[in-house]
Order: sequence, then structure tokens, then C-alpha cells
Amino acid sequence: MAAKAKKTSSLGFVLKPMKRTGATVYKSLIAGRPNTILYPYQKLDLPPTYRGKHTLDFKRCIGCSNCVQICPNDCMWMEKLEDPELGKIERPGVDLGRCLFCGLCVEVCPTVALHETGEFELADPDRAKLKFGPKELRDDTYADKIVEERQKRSVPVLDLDKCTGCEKCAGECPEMCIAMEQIEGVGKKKPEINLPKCTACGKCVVVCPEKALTMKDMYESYFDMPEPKFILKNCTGCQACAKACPADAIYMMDMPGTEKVLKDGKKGKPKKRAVFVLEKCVGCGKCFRACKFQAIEMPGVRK
Amino acid sequence: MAEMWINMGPQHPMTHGLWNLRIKVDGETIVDAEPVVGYLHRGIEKLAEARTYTQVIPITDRLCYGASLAWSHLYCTAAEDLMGVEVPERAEYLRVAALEMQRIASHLMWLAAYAADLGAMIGFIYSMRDREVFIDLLQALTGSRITYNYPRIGGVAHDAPPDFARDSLRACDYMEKKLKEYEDLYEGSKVFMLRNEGVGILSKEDAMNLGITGPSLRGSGVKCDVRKDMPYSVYPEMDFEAASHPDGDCYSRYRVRMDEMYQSCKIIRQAVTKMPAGKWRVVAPRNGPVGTGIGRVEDPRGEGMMYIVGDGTDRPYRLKIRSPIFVSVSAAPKLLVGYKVADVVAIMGGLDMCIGETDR
Amino acid sequence: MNLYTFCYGLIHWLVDLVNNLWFWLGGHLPGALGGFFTWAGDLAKSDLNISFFAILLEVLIMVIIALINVLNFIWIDRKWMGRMFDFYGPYYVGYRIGGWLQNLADGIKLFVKEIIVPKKADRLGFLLGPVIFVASSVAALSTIQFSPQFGVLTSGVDTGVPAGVLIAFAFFAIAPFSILVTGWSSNNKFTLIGGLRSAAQMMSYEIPMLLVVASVFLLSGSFSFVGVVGAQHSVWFFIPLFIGFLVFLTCIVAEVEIQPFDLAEAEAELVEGWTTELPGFRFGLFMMTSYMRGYIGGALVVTLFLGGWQGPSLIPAELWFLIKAYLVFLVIEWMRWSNMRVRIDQLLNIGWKRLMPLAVINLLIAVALKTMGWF
Amino acid sequence: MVDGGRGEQRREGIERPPSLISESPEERVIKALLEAFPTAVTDFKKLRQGVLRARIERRDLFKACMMLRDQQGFEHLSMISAVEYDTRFEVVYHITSYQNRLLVELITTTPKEDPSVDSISSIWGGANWQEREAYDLMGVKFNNHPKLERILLPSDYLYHPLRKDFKG
Repeated sequence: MAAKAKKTSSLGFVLKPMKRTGATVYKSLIAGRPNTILYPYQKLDLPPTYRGKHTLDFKRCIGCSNCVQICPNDCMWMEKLEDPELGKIERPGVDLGRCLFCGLCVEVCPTVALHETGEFELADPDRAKLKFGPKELRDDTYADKIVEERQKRSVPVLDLDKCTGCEKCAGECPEMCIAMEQIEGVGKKKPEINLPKCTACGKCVVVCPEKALTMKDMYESYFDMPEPKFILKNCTGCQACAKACPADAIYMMDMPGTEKVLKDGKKGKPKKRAVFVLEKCVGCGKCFRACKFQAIEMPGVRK
Repeated sequence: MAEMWINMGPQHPMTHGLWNLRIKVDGETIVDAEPVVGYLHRGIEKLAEARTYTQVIPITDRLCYGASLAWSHLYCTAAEDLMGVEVPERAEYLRVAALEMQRIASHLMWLAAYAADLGAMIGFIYSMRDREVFIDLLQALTGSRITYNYPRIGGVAHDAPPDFARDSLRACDYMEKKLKEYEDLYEGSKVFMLRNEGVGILSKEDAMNLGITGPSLRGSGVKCDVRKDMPYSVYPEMDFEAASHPDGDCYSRYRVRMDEMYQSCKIIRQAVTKMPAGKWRVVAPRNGPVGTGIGRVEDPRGEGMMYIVGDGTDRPYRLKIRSPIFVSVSAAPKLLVGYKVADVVAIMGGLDMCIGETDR
Repeated sequence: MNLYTFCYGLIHWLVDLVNNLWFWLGGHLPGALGGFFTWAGDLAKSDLNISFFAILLEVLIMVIIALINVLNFIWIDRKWMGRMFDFYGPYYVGYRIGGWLQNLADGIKLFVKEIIVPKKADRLGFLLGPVIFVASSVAALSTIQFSPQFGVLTSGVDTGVPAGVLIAFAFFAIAPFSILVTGWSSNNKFTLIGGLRSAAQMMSYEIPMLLVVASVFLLSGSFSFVGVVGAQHSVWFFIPLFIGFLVFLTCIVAEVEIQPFDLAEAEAELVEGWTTELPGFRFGLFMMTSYMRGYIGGALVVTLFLGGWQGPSLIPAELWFLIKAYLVFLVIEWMRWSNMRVRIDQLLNIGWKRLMPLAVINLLIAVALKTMGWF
Repeated sequence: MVDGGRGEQRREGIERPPSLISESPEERVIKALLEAFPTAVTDFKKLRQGVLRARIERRDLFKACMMLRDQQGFEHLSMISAVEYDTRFEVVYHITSYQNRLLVELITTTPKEDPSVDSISSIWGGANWQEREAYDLMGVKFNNHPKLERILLPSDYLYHPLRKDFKG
């Protein structure tokens, strides 16, 4: 290092570079072939991580719109469709003319329904043809074919409709990671699972008499997703959030003791409230946007 | 002939981007120079204020086409400094390996442009051919060829592919063989030495005072390297030297970059062999705290710095980017005056211009 | 039988064919009209007329052969450059013949482009400059002789044109003038600098080149192609005049303006040099002509130093000449693609301080050889 | 206080005054700044190894920078960033010393009605364009700057786009 420059003699004026180029000619003309490939006819192998055009698995996608929200360029949108198999659904579409191919949408997808394939020859003279709606992106077999890199873990998932609040799961858990929590206004308890401590032993699932807990493979999220905060006094029980939730994490439960007394003296229906099962929450903020009464707060999420 | 102003740029083969160098020539001798930048101003600092911390990463990739990984890594270090996130060790090793590959790829691209500037198309083609080796490696690692979007706040996006270590070691061997070839091709040629020795001389004091950083500063005999001075990531555990050369002319800047490629090969070898197993990513908080964070790395072009101000929301309040070339190009009059028109390409090419980061 | 006698015979036959009609008309038409036709027939039959058209035909044949050669040269250059750069070169256009048709495709593409004259350009100079460039190069081309029998000759004797080499150099040296005119009239600073560089380059390289040529003339004692090549019967001149050979090769590279010395069109600092403003086919013509000049340069090197058309008589002399010219061209291209461009002051330094003394030394060697009576 | 062996790793070329090796460079800078400007310098903090932060009144900025360069060996100005807050602008100077491996973050505040600080482009030539950029994008004026013009945006542009009140 820091050596003085090699003294180049005048004889090496052109001969040394010519020696090197001559060696290349020998390599590419006589001993072998040139380094390039004849592109439209030969193609390079792309690594499996390559980020090209998107595909969407309709069966895995739950329509949470996380991909739309994380897109730095706003090039994705949710489209409402009717599918003969899946009914009324919402699925994302991509405008590849504006796409950065950053892959954040694939990373954030909670069910790994969205993938990026190795297809890169996307040029088209018509800009409108670069807009790929959900139907053009659909490929229900692609996600099963590739090796998944995302870490999966089995976690017990609660179906609150079946749960009676019997506390058996909390008693069985060897890691003591299930705590029973009183649901305010309902008078029932629900198990709250401390996911970081859970070892997926499955004992709580076995012990549950109502089969409300099931073991399910969930993908670990790489992102710190916002969690909804519920404000009971604003809730009117309108069910908008439960309908909007793509992950079925919101249940509506009756609140006994809030029945209005009707004119004929009978009691009417009790007021309902939303109950969140946060283990299932994907942090999409749809409930927050659906709620018209400021009963759900999500800091940092824009309406 | 009377003195006249010549606009070299915005569309000119010398500019490697979109900027304008106005030079005043007396015959073929330059008597005055004035760089004009701003043609590629995209307002990345303002864009970042409207995006969440994660969404900024692919935007910072667009700062420089030659070394996009270095810039997204810089952003991530600054954001980690702001949030206080600890990065897993495997992620740091992966980052260092990827960064050094990026450095080689960037220097090769510089070499390609420099050779083409001096008239040797052969250097352009050979450098681009060998850059492909590292681009392929980075493609397998990150999934993309130019804008990698690989570092994340709190780690990296993917784990290494299965044969990554083997391929990297092979690529390093290949590269060191090829670097010898380049030395014959350039230093072995008298014409190259004629064009480089004693051209664009910049003294040590001037270089430091004008804010020139990176290989151009080390080419003036100052042995400073952010990787050594304020070590980040796992650079303290790597055994390498900060290349420097005392002459301060174009040849010495060239020599520094060539030596840096050797050093980078050395670092890649160490990084892929020492790489521990484990997690490569931790979950970073969504909302940054109130406060400031600063990242300072050795970009392939010089000292890259970012200054983030957080206000507690999920978006940065202010992101300031220090571009090494923005400062270096302001020293153009000092470098150019007194030399010939043909030396403009050697001197400005020797600074490794990248307009994406200059104009932001 | 050489090219001149062949052309002369052909033209003579054609003239006779036409003259039958003329004389028939002259015999049958009355009065002054008939006399006119007879006079015209006599004029056409005259030796002056036939030899004039014979030489024109010769030039045509030579230029056509040269143009085919130039297409070959471009193709070879591209393939050779491609392999040197580790890629295939032209491949798909004319797939069966190795991409040979790519040049034609490029030519057609340039031909259909619009011809744009910059508004503030000097119109006459701008339009005429490239024409002079092309015309002088073609004129130089037509002086090249492939063998004593094959070339633009003026008599049936195989001694060639007297002072043919001198004429070739005279035509060859016109080009920088046209470059200067084009560069100035384009009204662009880059073209102006390119033109001035070209003028400076010509001034400094023409002198050593002609000194070396003088040494060759001294040894061979002749100005004509046949004389120069014939003098190399026993030993090719590049052996006794090795210094001169190197100087001449360097000067030819500089005159042709290819890579180490292509300062007039240095694309890095001067965009495209003096051709910056040239539109469409004018640029295409310039590209073609620069290869043509490379071909002339190679032919001159072969003639002066490498024994011309001499070689084992397994293959015809004309082919020997072409093979040698192609080889010289390949070496020049090899040098071109492995090297960088020098700066203008260094170019002049090399020209005046290195090549000039070497050329003088070479001339002294030639004088010494001549006085020793070895040649 | 000997600073772990870094005294031995002196750079070639740049001489460090030998009498000062015994002190840790951070402490030395703090001491010198406080001695020279006892009232102007506030809020000292060592952020991490080799990084210092100080706030300084804008009236003494130029003198402090001069002192840092001439006496403390800060040869290089890394970055000038202007940050807008509700009532003030902060101009942040990151100044580097190659010989001592130090980075000082010098923060100076200027009110919103009169956003101006002294130009330090006569101290560090590298500050010239960075100050122009800060003026261009944030509207902070630098007194005694040789050529305070817009640099990234066209010269007839009306706004300072990095200010928070600039919308699209």
C-alpha cells in the first residue's frame, strides 16, 4: 500500500494492455465462448428471491389491505369482487407502472398470500396494461410451490363465540402464559395468551371442552403493527368493525343489564360491544376506519 | 483565441448523470469553472417526511444507482440510532458482506465510467462484466439487481441463500485475479499514466478543508476511513487497512480505489467465514421516539451521513442526508483551473460522481 | 493484360457497338446532319475518349471493391472488438453469414434519418465539409494498387502510375481541412475545438510521416506503387527501416484518427468532436469514411513496408495484398480497443519530440543504407 | 486519563500535539469550549464514543468554529442541517476531527422571524454549498456568505420547500 507508482516504460506503451486483450480474444474466440448470453433466446436463471411481477393467492389472502398501506408509492389498491367460490371479497391490485419492486408488500402480508415471481419482462407501450387488477394477479398454486422463508409458528387461536370462560386452559398451561381477563360489561372472562412465552405445546387445545382453541400456523410478522385500543363508552354496538375485520378478530357480545325497557314493559335486546382477540389481529386498521363513533383508536394510523 | 465559456452538461458524456459544468477556456486551458447541480432534485428529504420509517428504506435506495445498498444501510443505522434498536449479529455480518460487495460493484462501475471517459471502452466492458459477478451475488442475497432494499431497521430482509458463502469466496478469488488484469490494462499502459500522473493535484490540507471525503481524500494522503475512525456494524472485528496514497493526483485516487477493492475482498472473506448463525432480524418499533439519530458510514464515494429527527410518530420529522459528492463537486474550480479540457473528464471522473445522491 | 487494357477493350467494344448506329445514320442522313453523326462517331472512337472512360471505369471498379472491403472492415472490426470485449458482436442480422448484414441495416437506418442543419450554422461549409471529407478519401482510395495489373492505370504497361504513392498521400492529407471547415461551420464550441485539434494533429504528424515515406522512396528509387513494391523483392522494408515502420504506423493511426489519437472526436470531453452536429446519413458517411481511411492506411503500410502484393504464388497477388491489409488493420484495431486517448499537448509532444527525431534518424539510416550500396 | 491505546494509533501525516495525549479528546474539547465561551455553550453531552453534542448561541458560533479548527484540530465539516421547529430553526453542524477521531454536533438556534446565522464557509470550504443548500431548502440565511443563492432549485423559485408550511 501507498507504494510509489510503478514506473511504466515507453515500451509498455501499448503492449501490456494488448497482451490482456489478446488473451481475452483467445478465451472468447478460440478456447471458449464470449461471456454474454444471447438474451431473448437464452436467459439467466433468476434466484428464488428475485422480485418481479406479483402473484396473489386468493385463498390465502384475507383482504386486510396491509400491503396497500405499506406501499411507499401508493401503487396498490383494494378492489371489491364477487368470486363464485369465495363470495364477496376484497383483494389488492398492483400498478406495476409505479411499483418500486421493493417487496415490502410481500414482507408485510400476514398470510403470505402475495408473492413476487421472477417475471420481469413487463414492458408495454400502453400504460393502462401495466395496471394489474386482482384477477390478473391471481395464481392460487404459486404460493404452495415455492419454499417459504418466513418463519411460521403454531399458536393457539381462540374462537370467542365458543368460549365459555371456564379457565381450564389457563390452569393447564405449563408456561403460565394464559391469563383470564374479565371482559368489561359482559361479565365473562376470556383467555389472554402471552404469545412470546407460548411454546406451542398444545395442552390448552386438548383441554378445552368447547373446542374454542385450535392450534394454527401463523406467520411471524417482521413489523411492529399497530394494535387497536377500544373505548367502551363510545361503542354503540353497530358491528361495523366486526364486519370490516379481515382476520375475524372482533366478536360482538351482548352486555347484560343494558337492555332498554320498551313501552310495553318488555325488555329489548341488550346492547352489544366489540371484543378483540388480539392474537389474531393483523394490525390493518380497518376496524379503526370503519368505526364512526371514535370507539377504536389506533395511534399512528391515518383514516 | 478569446476566452469562452463552455457548458459541459447537462447532457454530456462526461457528466454521468445530470449536472452542468461550466468551464471557461482559453484555448484548451481551463481558467475558471463553475459546477451547476440540481437537475435531479427529487426532494427525497421531503418525501421521507411523508412516509413511515419503513417506507423510507426503498426511497433511500434511489439516492445512488451505484451504491444503493450503502444508502439504505446508512438510513437504517441512523434510524436504529434514533430508536435504540440492537441489530442481531448475523444481520451485521450479512450487512457487512453485502456492503463490501456493493463497494466493489460501485468501484467497478466507477472504473468502467473512468475508463470510458479516458477513451478505453475495453475497461468499461471488462469492469461491467466483472461487476456482474457481484451483482449476481447481491441478487441472490437481496432479490434485486440495483435497488436492493435489503437492510431493515433492526436487521436485514432475508437470510443468506444456501451457497452464499461458497459463491462469495469464489467471487473474491475471481475478483483478485481480475484486478491484476486491470492493473496491466491501466497502469501497464503508458497512455493511462500520461493522462493521470500529476493531473488534478489536490493537497492534503485543501482536501480536508474543502470537505472532500472517501477515496478522493485518501488519495491525498490522509489516512481516514469512517470504518476505522468511528467503527459501525462489525467493522472493528474485521482485519483490513484503509487504503491511501500520498500523491493527491488522479492516479493516486485510482490507486486508492483499486486497493480498496482488494481490501473489500479481504473483508468479504472474513465476513462470510465468521458469520454466526441465528436471527437476522428483530422487530423494530413502529413509532420512533422524540429525539435525534445520526448515522455515519463510509459510502463507496465518501462519508455518508444522515441526521434523523423523530417526533414520536411513525414518520421521521426531518431527515437530512449528507452526500459526499455534493461537497466534493463544490471543489471543482479548485481542482480544474489550470488543466486542459481533456483533463476535466479525468479529474471529475476521478471523483466518482453520482448525481442521484448529489441532488437528492 | 491488366485492368487498364481490360477496361480499354470493354469501352472500345461498347463504342464500336454504338458507333455502328452513328455511322449508319451518318451514311443515310443527308447533309450536315449526317456529317455531324459521322463526326461524333469519329470522336467517340478516338483514343483520348476511350482511355478517359476506361480510367473512369477503373475508378468505379476500384471504389466498388473498396466499398465492399469497407463493409468487411466494419464487420471484422465489430466482430474482433466484440470478441476482445468478451461478447459476440453482430449476430442476428444476417445470421447465416455471421451478422454481416448488420452494417447495411445500420446504414439504412442512418439513411432514412432527417437531415438537420443547425439554424446558426454556416450552411455551405456545413453541407460541403463532410462531402470533401468523403470525396478526398475516395480519391485516395482509388490510387491504391492491388497488383501491377490491378489498380487505376493509365497504360497497358505494368509500371503503374508514376508518383502514385505521392498522389495517395496528397489526397489523404486533405481530410483535416474538411474537418476544420465542418467544425467551424457547425457553430458549436465542441465542433470548433474538435476541428482545431484535428488541424494541430495533422500539422504535427504529417511531417514525420512524410519523412519516413521519403526514406522509403530513397531506398526504392521510385514514387510509384510498382516501383516501391518491386524494390522490396529481396527484403521487405520493415526490416531495414524498422524505426520508420513504427513511426509510420503511429502516424497513420494519428492521421486516421483512431483510438489513442482520436482527439478530434474525443467523445468523453467533446461529445462527438467535430461530428457533433452532423445529422443522419452524413454521420453515417463519416463513420464509413473513417473505416475507409483505416483501409487506406493499412494498404499504405502494406505497400511501403510489408512487401505489397509479394508472397508465395499459391494465391493471387491481389489476395496477398488484401490479406496483408486486413492483418494490418486488425493490429491497428487491436491497438485501438486496448488503449486510451492521449491529451492534446501530449499528442503534440509525442509528434514533435519523439516521432520527429526518430523519423530523422530513420532517414539517416536510409541514406546510410543507400550510400553503402545495399539497396 | 489515557484513552485506551488510541493514542498509539496516530495517523500518518497528521501530527497530534504530544502534550495533549494524556487527556481524552472528548474531555479536552469540552474543556476548551467551556473555557472559551462560558456563557454561550450549553447542554453538553457525550452521545457515544467519539460523539459529542453541544448547544451554542449563534453570536459565538463563528468564533467557536474558528477555535475548533485552529486549536482543536477539527479539519473537516461533515454536515450542516437545518431543522424547523415550532418557533425556531436549529442549524446543526457536524464537525469532524480526523486526528482525534471525534465528531462534534454543534447545535445553534435561530428564531423564526430572523433565521440567520454566521457563515462558516471561510473556515471550512466544504461549508459553502451546504449553507447554500440550507438556505435553498429551509430559508436559513447565512451572513457573510460569498454567494448565497439557490443551488438545487431554480433561482426564481418562491418557496423553501423543506419548511413544514410548504405543501406540495
